[in-house]
Amino acid sequence: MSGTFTKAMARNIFYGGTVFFFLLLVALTVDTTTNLHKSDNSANLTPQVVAGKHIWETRNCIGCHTLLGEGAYFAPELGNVYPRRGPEFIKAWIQSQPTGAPGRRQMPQFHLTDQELDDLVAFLKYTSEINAQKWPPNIEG
Amino acid sequence: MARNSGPETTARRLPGDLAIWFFILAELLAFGVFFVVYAFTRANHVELFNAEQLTLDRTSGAINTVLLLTSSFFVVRAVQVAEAGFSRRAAPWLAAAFACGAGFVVVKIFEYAEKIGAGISLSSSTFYMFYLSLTFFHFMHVILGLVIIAAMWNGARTGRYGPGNMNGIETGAAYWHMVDLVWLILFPLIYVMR
Amino acid sequence: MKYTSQSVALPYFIAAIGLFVGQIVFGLAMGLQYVVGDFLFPEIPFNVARMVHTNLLIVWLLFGFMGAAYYLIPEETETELYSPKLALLMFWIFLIAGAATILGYLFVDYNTLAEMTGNNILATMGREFLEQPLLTKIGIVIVALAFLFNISMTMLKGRKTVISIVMLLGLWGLAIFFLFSFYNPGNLVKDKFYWWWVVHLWVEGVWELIMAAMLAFVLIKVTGVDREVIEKWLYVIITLALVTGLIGTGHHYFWIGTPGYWQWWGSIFSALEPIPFFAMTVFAFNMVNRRRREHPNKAAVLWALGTGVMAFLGAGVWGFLHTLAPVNFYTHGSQITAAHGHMAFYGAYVLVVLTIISYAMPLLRGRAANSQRAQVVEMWSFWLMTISMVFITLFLTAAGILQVWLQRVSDTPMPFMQVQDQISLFYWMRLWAGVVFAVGLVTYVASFFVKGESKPLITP
Amino acid sequence: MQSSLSSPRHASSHGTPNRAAIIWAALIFATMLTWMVGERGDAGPAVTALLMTIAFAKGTLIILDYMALRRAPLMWPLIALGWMLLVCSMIGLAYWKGLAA
Repeated sequence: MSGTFTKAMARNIFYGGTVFFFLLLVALTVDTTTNLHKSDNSANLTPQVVAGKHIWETRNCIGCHTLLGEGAYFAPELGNVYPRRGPEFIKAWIQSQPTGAPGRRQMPQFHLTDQELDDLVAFLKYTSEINAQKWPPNIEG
Repeated sequence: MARNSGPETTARRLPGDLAIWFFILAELLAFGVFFVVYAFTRANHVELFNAEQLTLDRTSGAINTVLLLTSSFFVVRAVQVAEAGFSRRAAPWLAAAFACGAGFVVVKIFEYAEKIGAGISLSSSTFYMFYLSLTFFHFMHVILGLVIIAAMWNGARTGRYGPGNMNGIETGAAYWHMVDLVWLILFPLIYVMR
Repeated sequence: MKYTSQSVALPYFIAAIGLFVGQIVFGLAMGLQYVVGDFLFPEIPFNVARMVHTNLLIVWLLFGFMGAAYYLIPEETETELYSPKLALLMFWIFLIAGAATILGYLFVDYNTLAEMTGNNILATMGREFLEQPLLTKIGIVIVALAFLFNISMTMLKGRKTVISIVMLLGLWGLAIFFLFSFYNPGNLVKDKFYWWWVVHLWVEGVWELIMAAMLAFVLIKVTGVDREVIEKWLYVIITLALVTGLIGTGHHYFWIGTPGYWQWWGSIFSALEPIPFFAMTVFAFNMVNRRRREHPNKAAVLWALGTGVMAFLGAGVWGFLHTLAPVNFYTHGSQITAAHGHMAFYGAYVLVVLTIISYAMPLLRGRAANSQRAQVVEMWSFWLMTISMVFITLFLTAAGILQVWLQRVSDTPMPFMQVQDQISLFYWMRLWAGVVFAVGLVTYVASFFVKGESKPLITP
Repeated sequence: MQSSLSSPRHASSHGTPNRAAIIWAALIFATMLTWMVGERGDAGPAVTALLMTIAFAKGTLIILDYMALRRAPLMWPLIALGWMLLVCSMIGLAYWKGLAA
């Protein structure tokens, strides 16, 4: 390999390139943040939805399910469970767990109150109305 | 560091530091993929792209091409002068190159201001997404290039470069020519070709 | 071992291996739950097992990184560690906090745990990989700061090599980006957006600096290639990693409510992400081929080369498979994601930690290399774990392709659970591959206890 | 630094000032050509081919002379020119595909 290859130059290019691409990421992040309200359904982000998100988190739902495709892959996608099943089915389903069917995957009983169930459903409704660029491909998630 | 010490003047030599050439290859790859993706996406939305392309200011695009080419020429002159052993005399050439690059930035800012004023953003349409993404990605390269030219200017002014020490100035020059090179495709692709 | 304070690395490495064993035990349990759904229910539901599995992975890798730093920073900077006592204290704090957290997961209801640990003051729990209680998260920050203080002070008083600088940059980045785990807005899209600033900017950003620095350190030691050469290439490789990986974050912003342009930015830049991994593989093989000495520790060389190849396959190739937005539209959140996750973590981070352990452990135990017999056992464990991981990945990929086909591509899409039943054969095969992996891990642990004539340490 | 007096052997990779100026003039002329095509609003396969050929020609001058890869080890100009050729022809292909649609 003819020509020069110095550690100092390689270092400068590393720092320059890193700063450059990090700034680019920040620039895109700024644009995303300013335009996020167009897609994030924040108009419907009520205190009840936030309370529902808290239920979602403190029951570690993400440990089995996916939400908008992120989470574990053990149980169904719930980003669109609201249009798939509707509010009453969701509440009844959560209340009737676990099924106890031998050999089948089991969901724990969380003993949620009616209020908590409503909050959780509100959160799932809000989530289903986020503009996720037409994902998932169909209602089965 | 056996730099240019051989007696044979005809030996092939990569100008500048090898490290910048890896960086340049990565950049060319990124730009190349971006260009090709643009072209194939356009093939599916020809009417949209043709219509919105007309809203771009071709003349400022052409002016910017001239500015970048001229700036590149000045950098070549700076390298030639430094190579001849006159580091300090390279400084004005680099200053001129910087001025042209800064001119590019100014023209581009006017162009962006006009588009943003018209309410156009990355999310307006596929065409504007590409127009803004590609030109902004390139725009940031111009800014980085200007920082590098300023550093080279400082080096030249303090007499750092000469036939025995061309690595810094050649490395910066190679990067700047790359910024020019991708614009040579970007301009006809996004502003002109229909 | 050239500096006595390097010996603080020893407990870190032992803890790492111990937690690794725990991680695999829970991995096997989950593998079984995939096919025998009510296994261990309701004592250890899947979500608890998974949380333990992934959190143990993160914690033992962090133990590995810290141990690696305590081992290589004194040697690189040519000075004793600033405070070995602080390092040992942090070891115990981190181990006890980590163990308490895992026990909390296992024996306390997650909601109760959240209430007990201040989640109502600042809600940070219940997000994938960041399930740790607030107290644990704060503990991690404190341990990380004390660790970074210790390492940075060591470096300030010693020689500043490229390897130590890159290692330190990576570790500082790790600590800084972890701070985003404290940001959990009610807006789910924002939550997810910045969640990736921890997860992606860790594993496809700053962790790659740590990994490259660790690999470069071992390569210098086992090949004897000139430091200048290795350090220049180190810079080039990490430049490529960050140039592609930073904007590559966009491949997580396709379907979570973020603007559509991320599909383009994310696809284009993450499509280039295999390049640094490929460069790392070429680099590792190149350096070994140009070696100037025959290091007695053959096993360490094998782990190092394995890191290059498996990181390229797992992170590079399997990442590329589903990184383009039109493909990811169908594969997002399927078993293909799981396949990629397994091989990428194993190839890049598990192997690099095992590489440094393989190199440093004999030295910490007062010998240049283990006995021939011990090394043979260790190399067997490499092949058992690596090959079984390849099969785990292949079976999950097959499961994923079938899942995507039945549930998402087909004109008559099937419900999730029905599809899971259809692909259970692949889950069974994955489980058996996992059993082989566990056998490999037992072999690995056993290799530390194999007797035989070890190579004596010759102090230069 | 002193040694530089006694070593005028530095292989000049960067041509002469005149050559650089002539190339600059050619590049500007080519840019004007592209701009004129745009102002006239010409379109079609021939125009696409013309514009991509102009871009390729300009790129070649930059790569070989300004970047000074003409005197670099053969691999480098080949990679750069290969990139240019590949990108220009892929773009041409995509435009041709756009015509058919």
